[in-house]
Amino acid sequence: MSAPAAASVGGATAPDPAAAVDMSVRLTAPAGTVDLAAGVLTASGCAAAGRELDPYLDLTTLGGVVTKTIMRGARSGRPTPRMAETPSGMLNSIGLQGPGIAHFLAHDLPWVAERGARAVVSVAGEDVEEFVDIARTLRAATSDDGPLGRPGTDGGVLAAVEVNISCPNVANRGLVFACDPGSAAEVVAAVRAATDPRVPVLAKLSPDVTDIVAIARSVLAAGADGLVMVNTLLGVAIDVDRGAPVLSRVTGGLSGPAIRPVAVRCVWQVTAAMRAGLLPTVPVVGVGGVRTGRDAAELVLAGASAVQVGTVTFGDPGAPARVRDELAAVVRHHGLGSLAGLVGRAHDAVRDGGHP
Amino acid sequence: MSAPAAASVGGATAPDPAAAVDMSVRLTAPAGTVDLAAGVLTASGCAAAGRELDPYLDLTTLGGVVTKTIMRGARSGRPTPRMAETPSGMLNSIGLQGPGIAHFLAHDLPWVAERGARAVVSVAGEDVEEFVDIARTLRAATSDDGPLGRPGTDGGVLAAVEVNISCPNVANRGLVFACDPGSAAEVVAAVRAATDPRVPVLAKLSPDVTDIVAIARSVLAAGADGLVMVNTLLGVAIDVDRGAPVLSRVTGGLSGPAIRPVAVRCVWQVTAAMRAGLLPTVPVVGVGGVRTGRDAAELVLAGASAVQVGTVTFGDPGAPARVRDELAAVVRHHGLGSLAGLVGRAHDAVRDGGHP
Amino acid sequence: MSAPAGVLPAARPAQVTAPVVVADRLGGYAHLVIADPVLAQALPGQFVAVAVGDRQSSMLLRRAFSVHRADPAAGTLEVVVAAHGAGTAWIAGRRAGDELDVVGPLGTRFVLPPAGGRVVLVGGGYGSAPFAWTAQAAVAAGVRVDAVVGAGDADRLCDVDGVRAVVGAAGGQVLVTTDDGSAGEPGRVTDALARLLEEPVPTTVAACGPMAMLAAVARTAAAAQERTGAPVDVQVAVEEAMACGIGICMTCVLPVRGADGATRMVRACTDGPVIDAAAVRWDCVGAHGASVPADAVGAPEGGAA
Amino acid sequence: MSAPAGVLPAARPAQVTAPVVVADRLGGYAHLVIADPVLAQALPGQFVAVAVGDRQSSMLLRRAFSVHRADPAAGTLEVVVAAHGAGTAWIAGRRAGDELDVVGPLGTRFVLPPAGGRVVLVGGGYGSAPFAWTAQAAVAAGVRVDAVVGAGDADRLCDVDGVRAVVGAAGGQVLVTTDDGSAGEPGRVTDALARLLEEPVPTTVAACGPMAMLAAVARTAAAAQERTGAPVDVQVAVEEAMACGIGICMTCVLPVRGADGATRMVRACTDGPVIDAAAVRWDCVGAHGASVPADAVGAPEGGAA
Ligand SMILES: Cc1cc2nc3c(=O)[nH]c(=O)nc-3n(C[C@H](O)[C@H](O)[C@H](O)COP(=O)(O)OP(=O)(O)OC[C@H]3O[C@@H](n4cnc5c(N)ncnc54)[C@H](O)[C@@H]3O)c2cc1C
Ligand SMILES: Cc1cc2nc3c(=O)[nH]c(=O)nc-3n(C[C@H](O)[C@H](O)[C@H](O)COP(=O)(O)OP(=O)(O)OC[C@H]3O[C@@H](n4cnc5c(N)ncnc54)[C@H](O)[C@@H]3O)c2cc1C
Ligand SMILES: Cc1cc2nc3c(=O)[nH]c(=O)nc-3n(C[C@H](O)[C@H](O)[C@H](O)COP(=O)(O)O)c2cc1C
Ligand SMILES: Cc1cc2nc3c(=O)[nH]c(=O)nc-3n(C[C@H](O)[C@H](O)[C@H](O)COP(=O)(O)O)c2cc1C
Ligand code: FES
Ligand code: FES
Repeated sequence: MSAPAAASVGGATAPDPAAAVDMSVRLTAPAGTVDLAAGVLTASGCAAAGRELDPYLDLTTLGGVVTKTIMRGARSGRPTPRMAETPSGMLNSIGLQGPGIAHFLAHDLPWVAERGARAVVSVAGEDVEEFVDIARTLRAATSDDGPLGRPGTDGGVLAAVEVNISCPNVANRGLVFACDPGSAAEVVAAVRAATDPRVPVLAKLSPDVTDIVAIARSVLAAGADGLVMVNTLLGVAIDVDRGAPVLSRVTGGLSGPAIRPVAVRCVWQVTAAMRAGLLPTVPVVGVGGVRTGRDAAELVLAGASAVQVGTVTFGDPGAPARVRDELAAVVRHHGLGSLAGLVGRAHDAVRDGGHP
Repeated sequence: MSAPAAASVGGATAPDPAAAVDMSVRLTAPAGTVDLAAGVLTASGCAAAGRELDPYLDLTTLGGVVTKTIMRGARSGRPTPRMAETPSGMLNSIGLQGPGIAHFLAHDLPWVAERGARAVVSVAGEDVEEFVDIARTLRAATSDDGPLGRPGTDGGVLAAVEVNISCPNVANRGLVFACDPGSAAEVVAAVRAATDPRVPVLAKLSPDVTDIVAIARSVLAAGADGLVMVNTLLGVAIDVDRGAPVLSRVTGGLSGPAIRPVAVRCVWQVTAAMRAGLLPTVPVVGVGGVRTGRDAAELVLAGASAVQVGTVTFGDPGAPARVRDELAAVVRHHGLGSLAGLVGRAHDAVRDGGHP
Repeated sequence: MSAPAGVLPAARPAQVTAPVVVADRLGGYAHLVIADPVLAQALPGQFVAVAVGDRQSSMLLRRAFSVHRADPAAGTLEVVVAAHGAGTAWIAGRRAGDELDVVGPLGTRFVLPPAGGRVVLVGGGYGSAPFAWTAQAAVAAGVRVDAVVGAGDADRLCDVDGVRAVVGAAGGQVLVTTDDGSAGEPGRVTDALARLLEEPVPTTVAACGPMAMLAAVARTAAAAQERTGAPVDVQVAVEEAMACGIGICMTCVLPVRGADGATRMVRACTDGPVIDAAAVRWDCVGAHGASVPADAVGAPEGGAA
Repeated sequence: MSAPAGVLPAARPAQVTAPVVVADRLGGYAHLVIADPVLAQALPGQFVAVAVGDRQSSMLLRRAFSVHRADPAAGTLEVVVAAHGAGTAWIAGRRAGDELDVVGPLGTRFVLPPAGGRVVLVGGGYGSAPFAWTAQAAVAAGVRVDAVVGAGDADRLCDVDGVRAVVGAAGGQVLVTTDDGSAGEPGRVTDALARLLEEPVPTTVAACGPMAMLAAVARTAAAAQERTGAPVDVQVAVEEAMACGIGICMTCVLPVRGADGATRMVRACTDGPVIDAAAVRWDCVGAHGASVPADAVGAPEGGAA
């Protein structure tokens, strides 16, 4: 683990409540390691590329900004309505609107670099070629002598690549990569091969599968350096007055605190399999319904090395930084000096018979 | 459809707000039809066998009491804690505690009959033989000349059998029937064969699968007369103070309004497949997160012919009857005279281009 | 348990929307007086279940509270609330004039000995909430009353003055204990209880508090009975996490031996909260939940589900 | 749009917890005065996003409200709230002394013509909320003001008196319309607007209300311009369902032509809410949402995603 994050980043005037706790997290790539300042990040699609959140929190106190999933070309996304509020959650159906990788590299990533923050770039494609294309373009833009600094190891802006194989909104003949172990593996292997070996490649999984451990196994075999769990659950809301679906394209992704128990379960199952030696052990990033530091701690205690804060940011733009501080307080409350010490403790409690 | 339900049941002193609306729903069995007084029922495991709810609502105004899933012998269930409250939901891990089919037939079902209400009996087993055994015992106890009256068609207490193939709590070498099309079909076929042909057999599905339409297809091919969707989602909650899972056996079933968008989605997908001719058309009973009549209407507009009210009953024991009245008000608001008229309307809206 | 002479049978429970007519403090606790004629029929030992927030609340489940006092003549029911998590914090924050959605009266009640008998009331933390009222009923029924009121610290003692007023006036003893000695004598309620049970007279102990305390009370009573030869009947009001409070969810169970000697997982909300301590399988009741005894009816082979 | 002379640049938005200092009614609407120095910097046309409930709320998303009035000297910001669904009902129910979690000031603002110019304000329902204040700014800047205030019925008219007080005092006209004729003249705001645009002078129309009204205002203005030959510049404050209000979720988009002539799905919360009506692709904006024009940048082949 790197030096205590709180000491080395940020310039807050108030005393940093996380000061005494090492909140950092280490990711590993085939040819290097990446230390993130804190095990709390934004979630893809819930922070744009960081800039809009700048008035509300200090991005440099986070492990990184996970960018809205970027594709090769510009995409208009879906018609509106694209959202529906649901109990303790929401549905979204954006359709991966975005400016395309070139615009992103020219305008968005440089801002993150200039701000002194890190980025985890989320990528997707409609076919394997598109994934590879984006990964190559990203690699070229973040070469050692490029304006965006050395990727990975040396603290350049690019901290990791997140492979979004689980977005239920992508129209791929009705199929989603993440629901099939074979195509999930194919995409991850291709992106891993096309990415700088010093940059970790994380595979983001969908909870909408019968057996998430099987999907995890296949993407790990394909070379994923870490897992991100979970993406949204597929859902539908009906406008009762109109007698029609709320969302323009009927289905959307369910997110928010409503789904947290599902996210914690996925993290639990996959890290239990790692502990049982059934899967190779890699860092797991937990995401789904984190509203408070205690929520984040649920994911960490269940086995996640880091967490992302998504939907809650819409209602509370300062949430990711607040969650980081609150999570640090939980770490301290457990008498620990580092976030790493909290990871997976609930498994130990069960093993040690910490149950009636 | 049968005569308006509200006119024929109940003896409330206040004017029945559902009076003008036909809330009934018809189920079909291989050798008969069953008309339920209303398309609103309790949900299995959320109403015991009805008696405890008697102080809070008039059970005869409902389509029926769906009983806690009953197994062959007595079961002690799991250690406690068995519950965790989650945002707009809860986890439960009861482990199918129950007195066994003999006690149920001697003490519980007669009470429902005496009260003048109907029962949908939920059954489960650890293997196909146990399912068949219970179905046979139930058939024997509800023979034409038995004390519980003629089953099915003639208005006896037994309105239908619900096959719980989807309970994630049953320890069946870690597998759940509902997650595998083959074993799901095997169980449904066996229960259908062992059940009085005048009694509809409904298969209750789990949302924790990659392709719910595939599961629906296999249980319909196996002879299910209707589908019930959905059972709980598998979830985990961690007690952050103790650093251990809240539930004694770690995982539990997530229910409540939090999961409603998933339930609506499952109903939508399966009834869309029926409308497209990809599945035979049978009644679908929607369950998951119904708190109000508008919530129930979401499931109905998405294609459900009836709904069940589960978790919300814990916090609001009068909820099933209230939801029935509120749903009737929605039906009226749409200018319709019967619940049946509302079924699946949101599909029509999409087909008719009721979208931007 | 059947109702002793002079005690009304338990009222049929109802779900009511009832106004809070008084909202103040009772020591470290919030104290709410709720006006409703059905709730006002509650008997000592019973509880009510209170909904949190409105129909948009993210907290779906009710919170259970022992009845602090019910007055059928005044048409009121009172509860004492410790703001613990988010739900109890919301309930504790109600003000006079607010309305609450309450289900009750629920569960079993304390069964007092006949006139001339003796009862010792033992309350830990908010567990002593019902005991000033219970003592009143006992005194009125010609039952002799002593009491132990304990807590972790002085702040968590509940209604010592109320209990003292009734029990003291009737000539009984009220012993106060705190774990940290910040009020009363330092130590556990069981230390004080043991002293009260030195007297060799048939005694009913009515206890309410955390599970670990209830188990210790049962042990202390059994030891006293052994020592003095005088029978000590212990009734405990148990506190199990409850999702429904009305018997439909099966979350609140604990292992209890029945009349037939067989152990079953019974519902604390309908077969309790007041249960005969001798019937409880304390060997399988822990601080964070209860396990299923291997010999329980329907226990999985091997003993662990 | 760049700030005209004399108008402050938009303040950097902040997330604040601020007290409600006045909670009363403005006709059929709730009216809240919130005290906060950052919010008080808001400019006409901008909006604020208000959180619903506390951290246990089941409603995660903020509700957007146009700024009714902001007063940097007093340090206050005012909103006018129609209790529509559960979230706005909660907000409308706040009382003086309660605190609100507010993000703002957000979005673009109305750009008034230079001194000597003319503006016509057109508000439908609560859409007229910002217009008494906007009119004040215009009058102060030497701009001539007329206004149309409309609604479905009398109950939904918003702040007619406030608009009248300012516009009337400055010698401008205020026309009131209701669909059902229950107040003012029967008919649509556009009927009245058409009359105000008969005068052949360059005019800026600032409009706020439902999407269908805004589209009709744009059409009416275009027709008037054609008829009179005098340029009519229309700025509309659009209302799209918003999950975040700050530009991070991409739910609030609508199709707008850019300076390069290409149509993009732009965010109503950051590129709006005040948008040049001539740039909006009204052909793809409906009552329940906006579709993606087939010629939009990044539109799926075939035109439908
Ligand atoms: C029969 C009975 C009588 C009680 N009497 C009182 C009383 O007089 N005064 C008082 O302050 N408290 C009393 N309690 C405890 C009180 O019900 C819990 O503290 C409360 O439910 C916890 O809710 P929360 O919102 O603070 O915590 P949370 O942790 O948010 O509760 C989450 C969920 O777990 C359940 N739960 C958690 N802890 C408990 C618990 N200890 N008992 C039951 N359910 C629990 C809640 O009902 C809720 O569904 C009693 C409990 C029972 C069962
Ligand atoms: C820029 C802007 C300015 C507005 N100004 C005002 C105002 O001054 N006064 C006023 O009363 N209302 C105003 N509204 C509308 C107000 O935001 C919605 O009525 C409100 O969000 C609906 O919330 P609800 O809880 O009533 O309904 P719900 O249906 O419960 O809302 C559910 C979700 O959908 C979103 N949503 C639903 N309808 C709308 C809508 N019309 N606009 C935006 N989001 C919506 C909500 O934000 C919420 O996230 C404005 C909206 C926008 C976008
Ligand atoms: C509006 C919205 C847009 C999202 N867009 C993306 C995306 O582009 N790529 C992706 O991998 N996940 C996307 N997600 C999923 C989130 O990153 C996250 O996995 C999910 O919302 C669960 O976390 P939460 O409950 O904290 O939001 C999106 C979620 C929301 C709500
Ligand atoms: C405590 C509890 C016990 C349950 N027991 C059963 C059961 O025995 N059999 C079954 O088929 N479903 C059971 N369920 C699932 C419900 O019937 C229902 O499918 C699910 O909870 C979703 O509906 P809801 O959100 O309305 O509760 C149970 C649910 C809960 C909360
Ligand atoms: S709390 Fe539901 S059965 Fe006891
Ligand atoms: S509301 Fe989120 S981007 Fe506009």
